[in-house]
Amino acid sequence: MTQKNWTPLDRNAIAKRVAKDIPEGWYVNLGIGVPTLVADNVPADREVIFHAENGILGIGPAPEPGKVNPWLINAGKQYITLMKGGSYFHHADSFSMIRGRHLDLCVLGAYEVSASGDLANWARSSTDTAPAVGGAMDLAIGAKRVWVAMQHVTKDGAPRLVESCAYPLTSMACVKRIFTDLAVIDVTPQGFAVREIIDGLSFDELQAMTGAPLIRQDAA
Amino acid sequence: MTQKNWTPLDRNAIAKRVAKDIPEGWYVNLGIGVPTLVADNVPADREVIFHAENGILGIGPAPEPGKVNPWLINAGKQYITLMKGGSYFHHADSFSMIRGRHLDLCVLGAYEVSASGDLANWARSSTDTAPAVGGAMDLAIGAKRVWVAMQHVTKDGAPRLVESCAYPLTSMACVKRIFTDLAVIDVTPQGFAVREIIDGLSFDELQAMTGAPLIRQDAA
Amino acid sequence: MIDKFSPDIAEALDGIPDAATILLGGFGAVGQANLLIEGVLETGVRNLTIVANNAGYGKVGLARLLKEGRVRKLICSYPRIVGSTIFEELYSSGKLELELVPQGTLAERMRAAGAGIPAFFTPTGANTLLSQGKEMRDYNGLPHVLEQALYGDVALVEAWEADRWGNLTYRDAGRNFNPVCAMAAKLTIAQTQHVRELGALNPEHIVTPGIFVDRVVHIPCGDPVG
Amino acid sequence: MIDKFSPDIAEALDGIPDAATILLGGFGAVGQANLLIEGVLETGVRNLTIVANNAGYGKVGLARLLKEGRVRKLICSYPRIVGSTIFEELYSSGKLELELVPQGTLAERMRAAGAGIPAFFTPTGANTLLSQGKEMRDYNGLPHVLEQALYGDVALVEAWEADRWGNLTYRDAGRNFNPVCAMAAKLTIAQTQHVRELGALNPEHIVTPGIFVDRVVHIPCGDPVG
Repeated sequence: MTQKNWTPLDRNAIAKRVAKDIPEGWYVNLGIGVPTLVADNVPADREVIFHAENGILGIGPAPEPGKVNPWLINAGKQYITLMKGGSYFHHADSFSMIRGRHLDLCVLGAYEVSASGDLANWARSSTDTAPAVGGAMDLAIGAKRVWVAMQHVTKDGAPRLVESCAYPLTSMACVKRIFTDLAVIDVTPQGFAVREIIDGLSFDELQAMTGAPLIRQDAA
Repeated sequence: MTQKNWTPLDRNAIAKRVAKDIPEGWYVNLGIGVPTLVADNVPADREVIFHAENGILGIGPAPEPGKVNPWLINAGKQYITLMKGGSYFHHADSFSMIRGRHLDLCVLGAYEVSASGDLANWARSSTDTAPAVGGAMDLAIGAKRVWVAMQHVTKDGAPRLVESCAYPLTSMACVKRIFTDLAVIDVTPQGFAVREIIDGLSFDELQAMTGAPLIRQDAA
Repeated sequence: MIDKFSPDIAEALDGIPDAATILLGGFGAVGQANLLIEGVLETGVRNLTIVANNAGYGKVGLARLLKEGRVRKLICSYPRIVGSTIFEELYSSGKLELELVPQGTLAERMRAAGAGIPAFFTPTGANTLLSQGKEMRDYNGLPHVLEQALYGDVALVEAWEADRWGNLTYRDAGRNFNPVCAMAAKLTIAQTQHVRELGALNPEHIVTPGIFVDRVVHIPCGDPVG
Repeated sequence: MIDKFSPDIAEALDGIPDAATILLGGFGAVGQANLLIEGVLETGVRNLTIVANNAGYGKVGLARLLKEGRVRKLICSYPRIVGSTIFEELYSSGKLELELVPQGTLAERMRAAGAGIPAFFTPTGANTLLSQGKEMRDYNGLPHVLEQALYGDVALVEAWEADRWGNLTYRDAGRNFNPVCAMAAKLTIAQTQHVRELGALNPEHIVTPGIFVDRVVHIPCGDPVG
């Protein structure tokens, strides 16, 4: 085996890379896992308003130890804080914001994304023993943009960017951009278009770890 | 012409008679006209919670002169007050209360009511020059009970209680009780059933002023 | 720093095109964004579709837009109120198209637009003149009408308080259609009586979160008139 | 005098029949009416259909109802959370029917029930396993699913404050599904942390007006647990 000239991004680095692309003023919902880490990676001088399904706009940083408010959790059931300007509302209003296309962005994790932007992130099979969907389908169809943050391949090395999803779909043709530990890839009408590759990894090496054709695209 | 032995109720007396039948604790919407007068005729020791379409529960008495709050009007655009325990909400929530069958009662005016409880109270013809419907159709279909308060006959002496309405319908089969200047009449599966007649007026005289058969019914 | 405040009415209204659908908050004289509405007049746009409960109140706001012939179509529940002579003249002379909608259906159609619900069944208006030509279906043993979401290009609302994120509160009966209009339009513009520092509004008491509001202009116009 | 307060949990829960559909507020451990839910256990009712976002949290409330075998069917968006082993055992052994509903559709179906809307079209879940067998229709160029209102016989909600008219406020993320459940059930029962005199709650700040609430019981149980 040849020596690798590259190191995949860790979870926080993926989140940091996502945060870089979020402009001031966007309303953003973050899914569980790597997406949740995005909030802490937005520069302090850039106001981004984070939304939680359970009726919160304006999520602030995690509470300091000993200063937890047990009434204030996000959709991942983690303790959070509220920024100045934040607000509370009920679940039907919260999902009106989601379904009504008021969120500029939702960042989700995924099992698989297809070359046409189909998202599979809620069930591992159609006979899942105890499935759970939560707000994933609402977010996938409702946000103005869906970005995915995930590992490029499975633990077994199988690609997660595929021609068509094997897992049950969350929503069709919804993903616009994918941030992995190896690359940033746009979903275009022509398929997966590579925006960035991590240092030391070649296009062909990335292609080899991807289950559908990649299109070369200059970052410019 | 024989001498009349009876005097029709005036508008306030009709309203007072309606109020008598409203028990404590009901949520009630009052239409424009005679129905609006019902509120002031509920005994002071009986708590009834009045609703207005424009987002108010707990309407109190009319404001004293010089104490008008110009931000506080009812659906008839009259200045009102708010009782302790009152609340404000937006129009979609207000009509959720109406359409969702949360109101115990709505008292409306009418042009006509049919023997099957059809209500006509929003337009005088299908080619009305400038029609206005407001919340009438929502209230008629939504309240748990619809009562009508109106004059028994038109200014020309034509009956308003009829076999079937000539005017455009507001809603079908919704009216349960009618309070007129002459009588209190229930709409039953068999048709109009007389509960009360004003003093001095006979059943046959009432029937002569009514456009559909009346059924005798003891108040007991 | 997010700052949704516009320095003046003209800037707040910038970009409204001809033939736009504009949703207006307000019920009677209360909670109407009259100065924004009159600002629309000054932008010169024409051929508007206006969604509002009443056809203007008194001689201000929508009444002026109607009088100046800027409105092609009115979607409305109760156009005929005392003093709405401008509406009646235009309507009877065929210069104004009217879509009459039951008040609760009007509110729900806008709420549906804001909530991403393109259509819903309602019992209101079933088997009446106002359901003619519409799809019907029985639920719970009663006829229901399929009604469509009502989307706005622009919403003009009046708030009591606002902060720079666009969070809004209302006063008394001034709430009415305002929060519903705010959520249903692509571009929501609020005139507010009072400006508050970010964080001064209690997060439990904000009625319209700023996500539904694009621009705010401070217009301390005082009590309702009309 | 209207007084919706019940002296104790047993009286507040009086009359819930077997096979009732019960809507539960709460999200995670926050805003769950745990003591009312455990009171349901003590009434002895069985064969329940429970509507809740999660399949119980920790070992309290719904988790106990499930463990005691009182629940026939669960309508739920996210049953599988840390510690929900009771659910997984029951479900995998076929002792519990599950209707999995996207979270926003769950909220909207209850809101629709409370608002008198028997059915609505939503884009959520279209062309997925969760839309199988449902009526579909295109709007705005996208497939939509026809979803039905979700009515409750009973709703159990947790409030922060309540007055004798049943007006409610909530605290922070404790609002969640509670106002939606309250409006969707024939019999809505609230447990409240605090009791307020009539008139002490600001009419602008009441979140659930008393029209949606039938009974209230004072349970100052403190911070969320579970």
